[in-house]
Amino acid sequence: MKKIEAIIKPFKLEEVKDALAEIGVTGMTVSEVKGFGRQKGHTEIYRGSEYTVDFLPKIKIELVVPDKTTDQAVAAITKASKTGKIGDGKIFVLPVDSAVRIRTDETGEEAL
Amino acid sequence: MKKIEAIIKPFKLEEVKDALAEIGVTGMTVSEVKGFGRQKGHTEIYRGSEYTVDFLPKIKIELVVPDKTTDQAVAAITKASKTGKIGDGKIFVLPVDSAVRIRTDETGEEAL
Amino acid sequence: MKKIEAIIKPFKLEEVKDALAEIGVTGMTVSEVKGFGRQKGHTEIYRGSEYTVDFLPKIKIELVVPDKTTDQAVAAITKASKTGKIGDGKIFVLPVDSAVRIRTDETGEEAL
Amino acid sequence: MKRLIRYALIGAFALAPFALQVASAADPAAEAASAVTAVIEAAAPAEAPAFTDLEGFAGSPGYATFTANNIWMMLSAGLVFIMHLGFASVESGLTRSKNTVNILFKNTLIPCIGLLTYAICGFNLMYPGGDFAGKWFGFAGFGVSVGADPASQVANLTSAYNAGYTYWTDFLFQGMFAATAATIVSGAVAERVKLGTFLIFSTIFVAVCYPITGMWKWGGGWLQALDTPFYDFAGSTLVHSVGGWGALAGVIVLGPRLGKFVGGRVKPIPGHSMPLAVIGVFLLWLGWFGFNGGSVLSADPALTSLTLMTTCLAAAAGGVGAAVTSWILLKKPDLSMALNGILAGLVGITAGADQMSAMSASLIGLIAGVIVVVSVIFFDKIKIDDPVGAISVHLVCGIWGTLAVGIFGNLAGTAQIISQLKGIVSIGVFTFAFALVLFLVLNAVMGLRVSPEEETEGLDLGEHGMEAYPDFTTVSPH
Amino acid sequence: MKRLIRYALIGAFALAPFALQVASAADPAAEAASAVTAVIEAAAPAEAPAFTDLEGFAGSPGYATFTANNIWMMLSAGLVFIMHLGFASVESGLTRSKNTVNILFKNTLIPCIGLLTYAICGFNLMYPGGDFAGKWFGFAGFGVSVGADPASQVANLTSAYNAGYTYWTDFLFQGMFAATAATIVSGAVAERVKLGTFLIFSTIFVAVCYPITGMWKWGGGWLQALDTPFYDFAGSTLVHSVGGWGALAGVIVLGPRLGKFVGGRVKPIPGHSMPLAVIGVFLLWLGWFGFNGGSVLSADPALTSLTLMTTCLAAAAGGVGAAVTSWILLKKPDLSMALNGILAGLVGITAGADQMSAMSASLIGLIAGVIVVVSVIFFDKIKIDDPVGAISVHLVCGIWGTLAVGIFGNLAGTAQIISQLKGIVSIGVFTFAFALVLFLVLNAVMGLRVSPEEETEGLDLGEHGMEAYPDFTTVSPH
Amino acid sequence: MKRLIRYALIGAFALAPFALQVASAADPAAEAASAVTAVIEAAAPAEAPAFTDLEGFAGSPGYATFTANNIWMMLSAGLVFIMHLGFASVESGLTRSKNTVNILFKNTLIPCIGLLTYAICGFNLMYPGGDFAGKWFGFAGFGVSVGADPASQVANLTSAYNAGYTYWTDFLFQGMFAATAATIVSGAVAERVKLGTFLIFSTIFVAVCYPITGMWKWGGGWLQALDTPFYDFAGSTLVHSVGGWGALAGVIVLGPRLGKFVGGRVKPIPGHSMPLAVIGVFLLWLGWFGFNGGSVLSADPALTSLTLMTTCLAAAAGGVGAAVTSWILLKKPDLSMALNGILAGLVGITAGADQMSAMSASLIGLIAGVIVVVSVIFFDKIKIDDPVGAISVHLVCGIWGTLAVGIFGNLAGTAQIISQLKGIVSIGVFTFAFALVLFLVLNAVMGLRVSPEEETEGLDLGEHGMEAYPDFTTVSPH
Ligand SMILES: Nc1ncnc2c1ncn2[C@@H]1O[C@H](COP(=O)(O)OP(=O)(O)O)[C@@H](O)[C@H]1O
Ligand SMILES: Nc1ncnc2c1ncn2[C@@H]1O[C@H](COP(=O)(O)OP(=O)(O)O)[C@@H](O)[C@H]1O
Ligand SMILES: Nc1ncnc2c1ncn2[C@@H]1O[C@H](COP(=O)(O)OP(=O)(O)O)[C@@H](O)[C@H]1O
Repeated sequence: MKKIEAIIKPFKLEEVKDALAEIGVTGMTVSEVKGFGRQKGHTEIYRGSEYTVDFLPKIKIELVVPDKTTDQAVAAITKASKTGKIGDGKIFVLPVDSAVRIRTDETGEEAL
Repeated sequence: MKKIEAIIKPFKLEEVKDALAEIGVTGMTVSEVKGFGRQKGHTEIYRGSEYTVDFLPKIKIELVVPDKTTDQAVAAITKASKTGKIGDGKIFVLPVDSAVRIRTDETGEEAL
Repeated sequence: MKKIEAIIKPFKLEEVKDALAEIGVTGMTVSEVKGFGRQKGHTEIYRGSEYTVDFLPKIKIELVVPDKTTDQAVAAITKASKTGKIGDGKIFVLPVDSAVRIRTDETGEEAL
Repeated sequence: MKRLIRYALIGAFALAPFALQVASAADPAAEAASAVTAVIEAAAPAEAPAFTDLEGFAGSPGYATFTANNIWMMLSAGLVFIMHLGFASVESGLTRSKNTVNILFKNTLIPCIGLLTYAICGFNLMYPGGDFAGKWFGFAGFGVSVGADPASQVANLTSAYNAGYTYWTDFLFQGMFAATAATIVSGAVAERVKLGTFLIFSTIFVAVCYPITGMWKWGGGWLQALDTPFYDFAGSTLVHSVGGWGALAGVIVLGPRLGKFVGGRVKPIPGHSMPLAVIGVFLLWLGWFGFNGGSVLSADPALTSLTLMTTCLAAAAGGVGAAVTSWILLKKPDLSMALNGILAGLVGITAGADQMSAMSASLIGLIAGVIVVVSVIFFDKIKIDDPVGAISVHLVCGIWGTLAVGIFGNLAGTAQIISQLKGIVSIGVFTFAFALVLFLVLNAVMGLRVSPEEETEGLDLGEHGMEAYPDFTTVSPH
Repeated sequence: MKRLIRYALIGAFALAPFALQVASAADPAAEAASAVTAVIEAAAPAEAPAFTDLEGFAGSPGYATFTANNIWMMLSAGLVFIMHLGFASVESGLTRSKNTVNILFKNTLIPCIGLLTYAICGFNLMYPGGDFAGKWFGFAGFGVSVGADPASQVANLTSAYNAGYTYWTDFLFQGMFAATAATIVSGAVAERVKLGTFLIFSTIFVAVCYPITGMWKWGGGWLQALDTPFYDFAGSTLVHSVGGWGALAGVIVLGPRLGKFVGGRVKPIPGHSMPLAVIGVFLLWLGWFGFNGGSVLSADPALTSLTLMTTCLAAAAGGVGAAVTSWILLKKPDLSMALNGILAGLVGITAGADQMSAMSASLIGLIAGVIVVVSVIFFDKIKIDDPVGAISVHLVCGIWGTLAVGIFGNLAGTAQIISQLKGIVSIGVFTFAFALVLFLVLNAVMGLRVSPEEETEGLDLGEHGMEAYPDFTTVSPH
Repeated sequence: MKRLIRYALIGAFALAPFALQVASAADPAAEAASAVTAVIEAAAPAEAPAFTDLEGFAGSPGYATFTANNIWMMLSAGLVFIMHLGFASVESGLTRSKNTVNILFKNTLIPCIGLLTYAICGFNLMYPGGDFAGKWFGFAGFGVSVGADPASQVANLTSAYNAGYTYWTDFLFQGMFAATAATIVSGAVAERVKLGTFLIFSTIFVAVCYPITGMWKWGGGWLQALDTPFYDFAGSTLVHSVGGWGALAGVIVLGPRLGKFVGGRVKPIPGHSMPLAVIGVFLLWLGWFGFNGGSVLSADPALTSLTLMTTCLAAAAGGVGAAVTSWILLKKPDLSMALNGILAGLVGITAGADQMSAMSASLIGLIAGVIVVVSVIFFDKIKIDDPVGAISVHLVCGIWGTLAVGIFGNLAGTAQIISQLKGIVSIGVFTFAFALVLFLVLNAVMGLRVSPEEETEGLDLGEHGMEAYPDFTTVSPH
């Protein structure tokens, strides 16, 4: 099993979710994060003073998939979330030792 | 060392925390996430139009534990967070290379 | 490649970001989390009853770095985020299998 | 099926005005004139030339004073109206964000329902007219109207009706008042009561229960006819305690919110927005300018200005009293207690606002501020779960304020204390019994409390399928 | 360059009062007195002793009544003023947090711009004076002033000007009114309209378009001169429909928000704060005490109290009507619909608030409450994207309320219905055409809609570089 | 021990009314009647039949006018009261969510404390009566009372006291005013000042400092007795600058918030809720209807309507002025600046609101709007950290408005400018010195600033152990 962590632009979430659903991914966990990277933040002004907001809103998607689905899932996310403009984000793949479905005590790929 | 990531139902947090404390876990990090899975979202209505909220609020607990405690911790979480109803969540275990306690520069299992 | 996860005190974020930028880290992802650890929560009172808030606000920084930069990055974070007082937080290092830059389809260390 | 009944019931109130019969031209409310009429009457001297139409009245010497009086009373109606926004804000501010839509919905509909039912029957139950003087019950027929012919319009729209206001102003002012009693209940039963059931309760409560006891005193009923008449200037008992008794009955039938009392310990459930709570309390204080100031029933300069002064000093002293008490008892100054203290001071002064000196008013308010803190803690101790402190503020301080009329000010004395106790007890027993039976019946028929799942998830999703703050990340349910 | 023009234009309005010419002492607004003047005139009897200076007037018998009337009208101006906060709250509550600063900015500046332009030209366009009676257009010159000499001050600051108020009170009350029409537009075009362009639209709309059609009726123009005069007591058509037509034109030119209609389906975009929406609606209701109550143009006790009663019953019935309708149609009671229902009831009663019985008022409100729910769903169906329901509330229910004058109450009758239709259609055609052309021209010259990137990211960052809630974690843009 | 003293002090104010001595029946405030009394007096003609009791007065010809006047003044008191909610909203909106409970607590308690201290001594320090005419200081004894016998009640509760209001109305209106000065300070010292210390400062400031300088002008003191009397209609200097000087002293002693000036650069600390700030500013504008309108001290139609017109045009022009200035200087239109601009216009017109034409009022407001933007930027440059812009709005524009009386309008002239400068400087020196010494003493005795840890974590947790928004996920402290 692998854990895929994708940092994407927020308005791409729906498309990515649909793309993953299409290839049979049935579960994922999403959170709001702030990203710092090549895409520069924007300048805001408040009461006469400028300041830079370095951290931009991003969405992090985490999903654990069977080894064999990994590449397909990464490809699906890449395709669905690409705009070609700076700040599109990253996908990281991490090894997973084990998984449990709390409701049933199933473990391993059964649990996903 | 292993990293345990548990996605649970929000109102189970207190119980899980207590269960982990009981087996001697002294630290953990918690965040609010949205989950997509077999448990279907609910339908909301706003001004005459329905829409489905696919993502349900969940809590993610992250904790790094010594290898030998891993199974015990996973078991404790499973037990405390189970309701038996769909959407109870998942536990994933990931390998960890190293850990540092910032305050003391301690590393390895000392740092946990 | 390694993934570094650092849990730090919120007001240290700026300094850690600058320290990482100095050693050439160009990307990272940040989120708000709640920490439970040796540092005890505070007691709040509401309408005559006390209650303990166990979970304290922390910031989680996630960054994926090339193997060779890992130690340097961990050291930079440790230095910048240390106050010496309880609750300074932890740094965990996890193995990463692969990385993709969504915009360009670059993979591996190129993608960071 | 149940749902259908619910619609039918709610719909009925909106449609009922069709069925209104023209109320008799006889003035049902004029008899309610309080002890303060001497001065007012002087302002519209008996020897005023009779007038036969509105134009004639407009040319008469008393017209200017009457116009001024009526302005004051219309504005008082507007000020009491804004108290409903105050209640909506306080109650939603002091509860959790997952129940906010639900609370706002209740507090939005209650004044709507309250006004409509008051038009249908409440007004004529509460002010049935002189025929029912000294009685326990009276009714002047359904509907509100000034009549079509000039004579009845003169009777109802000039100082012939009342020195202080027209029939319509009277209705509006009293109607805005009425709904406040039901709103008080809503805060106490918040975060667990079923919406439909609660709306039916409120409708019956405001349409029937509140006007009946209101009639006992303000409608010229038996409490007014006591040798030493029961005194309740603007409703410490008639409005606030009535709401408070309803709240108490509701909380007893409902039980506490999940997670409030765990393992014998009180677990506070903090409200989700202190700014909302503050907005609410200030609006309530402002509204009290009309609640008490309008209860003079004219713009009489001496009495209205006295009343506003006592009202504001009592509020201020209540705020300081509660802040200091909470600071001492709880080590830290609790904002929600200071806010409750202001309301406590206001409720406390309400029964005797026109009878007190600056000194007495401050003292009544100060004591109310202390009482409310102790009371909130006490009700938590005995496991009565009242999310916003409505019972402490409105019931307990309503009783305190009613008693205070016998202790301080112009009316102080043993006979008065006894009359005050008669009023407190009789109205308390009637209202509490009425509310309790009604809650129990509704509980049996259609259920009063939402399911534990819905309560955990929040009533906003369960009852409305909406979120109050869909853009914001909220923390997990406590 | 474009930017420069924008500054120049906006700046001009603030500076223009320098260029004001003294308005003729002749009373431009007095002629606008409505059908209700009989009673008012009686209050200031014709045989009142002439006075030559303000002191003389202060000693005259009519002074007290005039003072009371003027108090009522000044307070009405204040109540209409607070409607602007109501609009700001409703509109920001029913839209997303990423556009909140933008909406608040618009709603803050519109009353400012509205008042200033009304001083410069609006007032004198709307009330050009008796010379233009029965006409389609008139203008009494730039600026507002009572003149420097005692005679013109007596003419303008006493009952010689109007039985109900001074020249300044008149200006202020009407000026507060004027800006509401522009504010109505702002809600409908929210979340995608360019700030600068919209402010220019609003300025021209409130300075020119609104006063012209206002003059047709209230300024003594041709609609007032019909055999059966068009009747619009407080502006169901003259204010609300006018705003609604502007809103409709704007929405048509702009198109829907990104993500609202996807693949032929309606995707709701929930507002970000229900408490804000509730605060707004209650403040609007309160403001309507002045909007309708002040439209009596004096404190006449019979008429003002009648008006407030009909206003409040219609609001209450509108709220109940919309709540029940949404409960039945949509299975769950929708708070935002109940809120729209209250506003619908208020808009609906506005045209005939002084002509209805309690029963008719309740019915008009109830029907408005039903209409507004159906209308909101209908506009979504035809892909007119109106984030806050402004078109349904103000245009549709404005039309309904105007028609209702011919159906219910004292004026009901076929001739009246025909006159009402004349008013509705003529004002509708003029306003819609004016607004459409203006929006199209502005669109061509400086662009009306922000870029899709800006719309996605939010107008707060794009137009202002600010966030409304920088401390809070907000969920990702929908 | 310290804590004990704190309780004792705060408690004392609530209890002190017990120790009130009956104020002399001599009218302490009537002498404060401003230059505008000619007209008012005419309204209550000298030949009015003498009356010996309240009933007699109610039958007298002047009763209607007096009643109307008193209504206006009571409502003005209510409007000034709601300014406290305005301040609470603006101040909490423009600061961070971690300090919101603290700010709300201060702004809730200040009007409470202010009213009580004004009853105890403030009123009688500010209006000590004719014996102290032309003096620098006077005191009419502790407590407020109208006396028990009919004669003193007639003296205090009829037009014998003042043509515009009763003694109680006078006290209430002035008491509501008083607390605003202390509230102004609270915004500037927000987010770092210790609660207990600040409350003690406020209490002394409002009980002693504000009434003393107030007496110099409104109490008939030396500034009123100048050959060309200092003119400050409603308190650009007496209220707003006084608050502003206190704020400046506080900020100097406290120093800037952590993180505001880092490495020589200004780091903005955005406020947490723009809707709250907007609600606050609109409520303040509304409140100014009473603040300025009530300062006419009667409902005189000419003067009150003139005053409201100038007030609203100045506010509107201030909003436009600041919006345009910020748009030009900062490239983007800054909502918080537009809001400050409205307040700046209001503060600016306050000193001469009854002396200006529409044109002058607009210009005064417009200039105030420009000034406030420049001033905010300037104070940031010189490292005076004022989170809400209180010093720029109230002190700087208070000075501007006071000077403007000598430049524009009926009183313009060199002699007037000199008198205005005398007032500005004398009151400024006294107030600044008083506040500075008081802050320094309190700093030495009990500490003025919270610890850096508490400041970082937020004063809500540190001072109150509460959170303002416990349900919401907030971003990390800046
Ligand atoms: N090394 C990294 N580790 C973790 N997250 C990263 C890293 N680099 C970038 N990110 C995340 O990806 C987002 C996009 O990266 P950025 O460099 O701005 O653009 P791009 O993806 O086009 O290269 C960042 O906002 C950040 O959240
Ligand atoms: N493959 C996955 N990877 C990451 N998170 C998952 C995955 N599957 C499920 N989850 C998380 O677990 C939660 C519960 O899963 P769900 O399928 O709804 O029910 P159950 O746990 O009973 O099987 C989801 O809401 C989601 O947050
Ligand atoms: N075993 C753990 N796994 C994950 N997070 C941890 C663990 N232990 C501590 N943390 C995180 O680190 C934070 C600080 O830890 P704590 O024990 O309070 O102080 P210290 O870092 O000084 O030892 C905690 O609030 C929690 O977020």
